[in-house]
Amino acid sequence: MKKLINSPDNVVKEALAGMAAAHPDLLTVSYDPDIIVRADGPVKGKVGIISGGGSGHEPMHGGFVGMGMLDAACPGAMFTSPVPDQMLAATKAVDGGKGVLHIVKNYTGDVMNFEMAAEMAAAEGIEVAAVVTNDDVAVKDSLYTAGRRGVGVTVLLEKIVGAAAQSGADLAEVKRIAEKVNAQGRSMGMALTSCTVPHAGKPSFELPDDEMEIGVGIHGEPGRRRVKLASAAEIAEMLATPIVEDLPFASGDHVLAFVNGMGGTPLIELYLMYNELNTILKAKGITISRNLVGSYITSLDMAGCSFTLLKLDDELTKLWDAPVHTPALRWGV
Amino acid sequence: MKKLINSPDNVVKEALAGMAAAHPDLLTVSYDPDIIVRADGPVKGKVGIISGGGSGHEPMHGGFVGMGMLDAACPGAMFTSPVPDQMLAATKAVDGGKGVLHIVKNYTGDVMNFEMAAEMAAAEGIEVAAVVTNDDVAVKDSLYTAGRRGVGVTVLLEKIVGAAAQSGADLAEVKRIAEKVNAQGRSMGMALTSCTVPHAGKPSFELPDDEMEIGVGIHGEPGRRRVKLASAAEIAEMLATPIVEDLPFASGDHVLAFVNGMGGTPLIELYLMYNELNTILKAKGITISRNLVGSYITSLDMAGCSFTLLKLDDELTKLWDAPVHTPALRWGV
Amino acid sequence: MHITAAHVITFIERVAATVKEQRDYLTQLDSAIGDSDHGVNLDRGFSTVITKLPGVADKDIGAILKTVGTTLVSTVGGASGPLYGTAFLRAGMATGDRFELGPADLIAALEAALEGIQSRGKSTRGEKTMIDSIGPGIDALKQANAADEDFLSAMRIGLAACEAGMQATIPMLATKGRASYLGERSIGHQDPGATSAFLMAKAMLEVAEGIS
Amino acid sequence: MHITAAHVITFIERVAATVKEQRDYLTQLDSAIGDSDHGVNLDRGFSTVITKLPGVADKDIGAILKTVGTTLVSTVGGASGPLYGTAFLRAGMATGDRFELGPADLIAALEAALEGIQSRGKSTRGEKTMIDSIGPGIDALKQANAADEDFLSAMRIGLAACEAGMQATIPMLATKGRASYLGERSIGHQDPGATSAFLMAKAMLEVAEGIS
Ligand SMILES: Nc1ncnc2c1ncn2[C@@H]1O[C@H](COP(=O)(O)OP(=O)(O)O)[C@@H](O)[C@H]1O
Ligand SMILES: Nc1ncnc2c1ncn2[C@@H]1O[C@H](COP(=O)(O)OP(=O)(O)O)[C@@H](O)[C@H]1O
Ligand SMILES: [Mg+2]
Ligand SMILES: [Mg+2]
Ligand SMILES: [Mg+2]
Ligand SMILES: [Mg+2]
Repeated sequence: MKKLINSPDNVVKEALAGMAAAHPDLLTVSYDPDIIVRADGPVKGKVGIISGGGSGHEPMHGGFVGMGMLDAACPGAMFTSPVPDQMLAATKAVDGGKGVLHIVKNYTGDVMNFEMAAEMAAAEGIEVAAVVTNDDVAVKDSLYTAGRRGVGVTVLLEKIVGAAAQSGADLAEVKRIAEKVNAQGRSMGMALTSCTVPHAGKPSFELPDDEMEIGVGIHGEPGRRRVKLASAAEIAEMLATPIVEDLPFASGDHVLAFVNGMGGTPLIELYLMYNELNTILKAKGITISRNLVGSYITSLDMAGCSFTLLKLDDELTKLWDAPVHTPALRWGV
Repeated sequence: MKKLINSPDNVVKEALAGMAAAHPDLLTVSYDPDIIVRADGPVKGKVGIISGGGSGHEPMHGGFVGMGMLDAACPGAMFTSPVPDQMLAATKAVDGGKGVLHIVKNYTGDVMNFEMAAEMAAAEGIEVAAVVTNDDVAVKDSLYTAGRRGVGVTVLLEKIVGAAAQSGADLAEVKRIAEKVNAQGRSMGMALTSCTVPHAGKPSFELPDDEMEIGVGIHGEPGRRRVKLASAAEIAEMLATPIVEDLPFASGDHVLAFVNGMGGTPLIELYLMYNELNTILKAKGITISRNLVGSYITSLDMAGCSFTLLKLDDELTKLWDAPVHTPALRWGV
Repeated sequence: MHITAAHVITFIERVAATVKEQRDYLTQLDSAIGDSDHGVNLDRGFSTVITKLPGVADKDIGAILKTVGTTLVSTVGGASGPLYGTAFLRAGMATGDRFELGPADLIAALEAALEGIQSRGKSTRGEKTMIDSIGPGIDALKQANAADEDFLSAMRIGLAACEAGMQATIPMLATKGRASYLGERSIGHQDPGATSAFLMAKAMLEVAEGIS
Repeated sequence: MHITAAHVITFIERVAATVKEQRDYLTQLDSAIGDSDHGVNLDRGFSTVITKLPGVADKDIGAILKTVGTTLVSTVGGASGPLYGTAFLRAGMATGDRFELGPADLIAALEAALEGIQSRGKSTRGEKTMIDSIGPGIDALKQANAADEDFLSAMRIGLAACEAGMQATIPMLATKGRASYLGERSIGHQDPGATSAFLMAKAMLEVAEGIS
């Protein structure tokens, strides 16, 4: 295992210390329970927005703490949902008197831990609402299963909902917008290589030199199927088609297209994939009116990418364009 | 070789098409010769700033085209200096009547190609000045060698000099500031893995599982020495000490600390390394007053990192803080 | 059989030791159909539990189990944290302030634990989760106990059923938890949670064998 | 020996073919002490040169060589682009508007090329670059020619010296070009540029052998 770390046990805390040292103007970090809180929070009279999940997906979520996005993030152990103590501490820390929204990705662990935290927060008199993202079309959806994973839409949702809260929307309104983003967004990912979890010390799965995984999540779990390596154009097709067909996205739609790197993918390849996606959507009459290209929701050192499409209307576009000031996303300020 | 590409021959052009499609508000791309030009350029009465180098180092340089940074970038073939036709076309495209600065990294190829372009531009009556960055302390400097490589300082220099030009400085003043940045900055890098150049199809060097390269550049060339894998703290020491001793940086200095990923390094490791660097500098009485953490000058899919320290004074700090609006760096706007 | 608070503490210590010993094995099972952390998660939790035990050494069994439960909730994370945490919490609520448990009390505590897992995890048997080893284990234990077997042999029968349940997860298609994302590809692998639950049941039998 | 414009074109075509054939070998040499692109760079350049040759088929030798030079400058990039580009440009300037070259003209053109490389690259012999094969090759050719050898055998002697010079780069410590960044670690590897220069010299001899 080749990593810039001291010991698997300390990766999360030491990286948190690095974030705290690098961004004192934007955020503060508390330990045990570990939370990353907006430096100028809690913002009085604003709905607090928190999110969280396992570590290893950086910059998500800690890199999205700041004005116009998250008020706090709860980083769990590597690829492990945080514990309720973290969400409770974060909820209390960001409560500005107008309630708190929990942004939860649909993983059994995340959902249960956030649920327990919400019960505890309610017991302490804080109004909490939750949105669960489940945008991964690689997973078949059903009432009788754990359902779809929350992936790329989470990043877009945190930005858009953060803007709504910043503009003064109340908890019900923030929750409505959150659910709308989740309903209008779809994602799918693929991996060229496995990632290596520090504690495991070796790749999560073995992938021959001429094969790739289609339909992976962000935790080094194998995907839906293993296929022969293909060209960028073919891979783009394998990701875009299921996304477009699922919502479905239709000719005339305006979308935000998000091409995401998995952590070990060079930016030049992401722009090349964006070019392929752009070509595919153009042919379908779908217009990309906003985009995001980069590694924002990652899976440690995995090489690969994911596509996310979010159907835009005026409301969502305006919220996307609103100023944001976090370590990983910044504009308008 | 596992890459999101269609064919090694088309990587650069297709990624350029992706950049053009993703950032029409910021830049336009012309082909043959390939150049990336600021969308609202040439800016009348402003010194034009251009840079360039081989592709494979994204976001450098194309990702730095925009308000407050570069007016144009010349992307060469993969890891190959661009040709004079590109620099000449870029120089003409950005000439706003106050002359053009060429930012050149000190590689034999880059230097010679930029020299030829400058001769051609002069023949066409455009005033050109050049700055050559050579900040890599891993390379021994001497009058009788090719000298040191230009690496991380190039990114900081492009931002700072871009701000100076944006604020109306003339060519001589812009050149003075460029030389000051280069004189006050030092870098050193390391690699955990080799990168794979698409045309070569296999890693540029073989590195056993328990070894790493110290003192690498950004072209997949082997480093100065190969040593056993070490902890993040030890690696930070191996990079920081030669940098600090070289300038030298001294107690009481204020610096901009830049922790850079090589392209295949997850962000969580970069923050962990930033934490180590912060600890080392604190112990030496050196204050980090600005920082940049991320993958900005990369070497395709190489895993590893580099440190760059730039000694700051009020002039450089103000220029660093000035607004910038490019695909890869944006603030204040 | 009389199970004292001291026996419960011995049981917890043995679970913690087993989890540490089997950490990499559990993590490896999780890497096939999950995210390579199950052993690491449980080890982090039970290592902390161990540090809490001295503080409850003189407390009733309910207090001990509830401390284990809240500690697991606060330190394990992932899916198994809330699930095992809830299990120990509910078992603690079922035993209440008693300092000694008989067979019926133990069975009641185990049933409360299982119910807790099911309501927290919204899962039923056959979905390739920890309840696929726990459920059959408790069933068999109850049945054997009702058939008037010696309680220790009833526990042995329960453990065998638990193990069989664990192995039965191999051909199952996962519909709950992280393995469900793999669809058909989840088939052919033993569920990590069903395995850790079996290891805990085994520790329980070993402690019981020391009592009689 | 009379070298015509047609011979020069044949030479360029042969160089282009050799470079394509040896592309991966040159790139591999460059991966040991450089950045894995030398063969790719030259192949890109000479492939473009080939498309330009029909346009100068009826031109004088100077025009042909200058077209090769400017095309290389415009397409190769890296260090070798300006260096080989300048070399062909200078050779073209030396031959001027002639349609035929004798031995002395060829030697003058080669010397002009070498001078161009040295002034553009600010390099001297012994620095582990292309001039370490080109320089000795030209020296030996001149010496043999002055000793009144048959020009074709003089060229053979020159090529042997060029090859020896190429091999002599192996133990050298690089002080110019990208290999210089490696310091001591540059020792033990053959310089890619010295190798491509030898391949061009070999192509030149082969064409000459076809003339006599
Ligand atoms: N809904 C559920 N009900 C019961 N058990 C579950 C459920 N979801 C997951 N599990 C159990 O949890 C185990 C995984 O635990 P762990 O790896 O620690 O958490 P995570 O899946 O969040 O990484 C699975 O092997 C399974 O036995
Ligand atoms: N200053 C120089 N003078 C002469 N030849 C040089 C010089 N620098 C580099 N070279 C030659 O160029 C070759 C490398 O060419 P190439 O790989 O195409 O360019 P780059 O080094 O820019 O990648 C080296 O092997 C060497 O022979
Ligand atoms: Mg997990
Ligand atoms: Mg090169
Ligand atoms: Mg797991
Ligand atoms: Mg090279």
